[in-house]
Amino acid sequence: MTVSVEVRVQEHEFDTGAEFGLLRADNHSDGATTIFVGSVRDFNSGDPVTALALEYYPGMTEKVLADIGQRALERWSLGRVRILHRVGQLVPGDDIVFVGVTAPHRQSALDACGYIIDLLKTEAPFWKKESGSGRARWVESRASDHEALEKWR
Amino acid sequence: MTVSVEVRVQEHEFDTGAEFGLLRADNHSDGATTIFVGSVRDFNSGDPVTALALEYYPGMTEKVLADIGQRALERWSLGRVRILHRVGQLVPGDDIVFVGVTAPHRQSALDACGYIIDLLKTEAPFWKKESGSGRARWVESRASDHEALEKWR
Amino acid sequence: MIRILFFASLREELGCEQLELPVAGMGDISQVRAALQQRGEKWAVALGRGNLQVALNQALAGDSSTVKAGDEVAFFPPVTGG
Amino acid sequence: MIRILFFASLREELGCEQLELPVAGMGDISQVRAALQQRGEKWAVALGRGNLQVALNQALAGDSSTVKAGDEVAFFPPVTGG
Repeated sequence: MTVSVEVRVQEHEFDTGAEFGLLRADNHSDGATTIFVGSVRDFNSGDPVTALALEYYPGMTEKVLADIGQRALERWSLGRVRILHRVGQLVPGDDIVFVGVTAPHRQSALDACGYIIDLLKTEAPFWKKESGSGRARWVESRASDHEALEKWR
Repeated sequence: MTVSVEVRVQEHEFDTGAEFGLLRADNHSDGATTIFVGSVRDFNSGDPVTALALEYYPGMTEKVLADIGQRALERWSLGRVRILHRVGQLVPGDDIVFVGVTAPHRQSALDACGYIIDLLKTEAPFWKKESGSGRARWVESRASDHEALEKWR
Repeated sequence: MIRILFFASLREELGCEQLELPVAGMGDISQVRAALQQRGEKWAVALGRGNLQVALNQALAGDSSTVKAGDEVAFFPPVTGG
Repeated sequence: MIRILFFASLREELGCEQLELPVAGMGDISQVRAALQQRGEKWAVALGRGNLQVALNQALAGDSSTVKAGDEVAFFPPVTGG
């Protein structure tokens, strides 16, 4: 099996079960699969959220995601990496991001999954605008997301 | 949403997409879902594997899994924890174990998922017998699985 | 009586899945183990292994755990699930 | 010409999604930024923010990155995906 990185940015929903199937199909050498899915919460920093608009930078966003996946492949012994991200109009409960990693061993799959989502949070050009309580506001970047990178230095 | 731990030991296959759906259903407070799936590899320690038989201790195994899930709930702020494990006859490519965790924040979900699978590997009474190259052998426990526990002390 | 269970490679090695022992003279797990080891060379060797684990009433236990009538004691090799 | 893009809150603040600037006098990103800031008070403030990020041809860049005709330069606030 050849190692691979697949990335996709899309408006429509993704199907986590189907994506899991693609990570596993004809893959008998990787004993470990790790998936992270991020979803829209109904509260953020104490404020109710009723809708979320996601903007991105077509072209650059896909390149950054592919680059993050590639850096994970160089750092751990992995099989397949899949990174999906939704853009456009979302509501609470909707899934925003999918990170899936397969590896021969579990620690690599777990670490690489955490690494990819940490890098995506700080490097990939996506911006969220939340609506709730009758007003819309751009989400501020979090210091904690930058601090999370410390463990990968 | 109330926190919960669900565990299941079963002979039949599980459906990762459906299990993901159960973790997410009516769960708008948890922004993060992490899944780990362990699968039967076609090689182990350099030897080909054509089949795997999984034995367990009915009663105790379920208690240990529930206890591991409960300890994860006490250690991190989590929503739902699901731990499934197959027993009986498996072949390469089959999924053996599913660990799913939801949490308000991603690091808790990722850490708890790794914690649960590390504890399951060393504490839950399951035993594997591999077949391949015309002979069957009980799988030996790995020192690396015990070393992996160090990070949770 | 105390109910004794054996799992995996230990079960195969002993050719025994479960048995019952009278509780008389059994104060703790170490005495249960010693009684089992009396059953012959095969039992003495298999139950003497240092890496063997013991559960009392479906919870991990040690040699000094106290046993009483109706208890379930299980011996098994290191676990290999996941 | 150099093509300039603005995203998210910066795009809204400027009321501008993209524009083109003649390359004359533009050696690096800092000069592109300075030229944009000349467009008025709103532009001076918005493009003067310390946390603004810049990409040159769809890769993160710094103030000293060299620009040339046909390049795409993007300014945007800190990212908040995932």
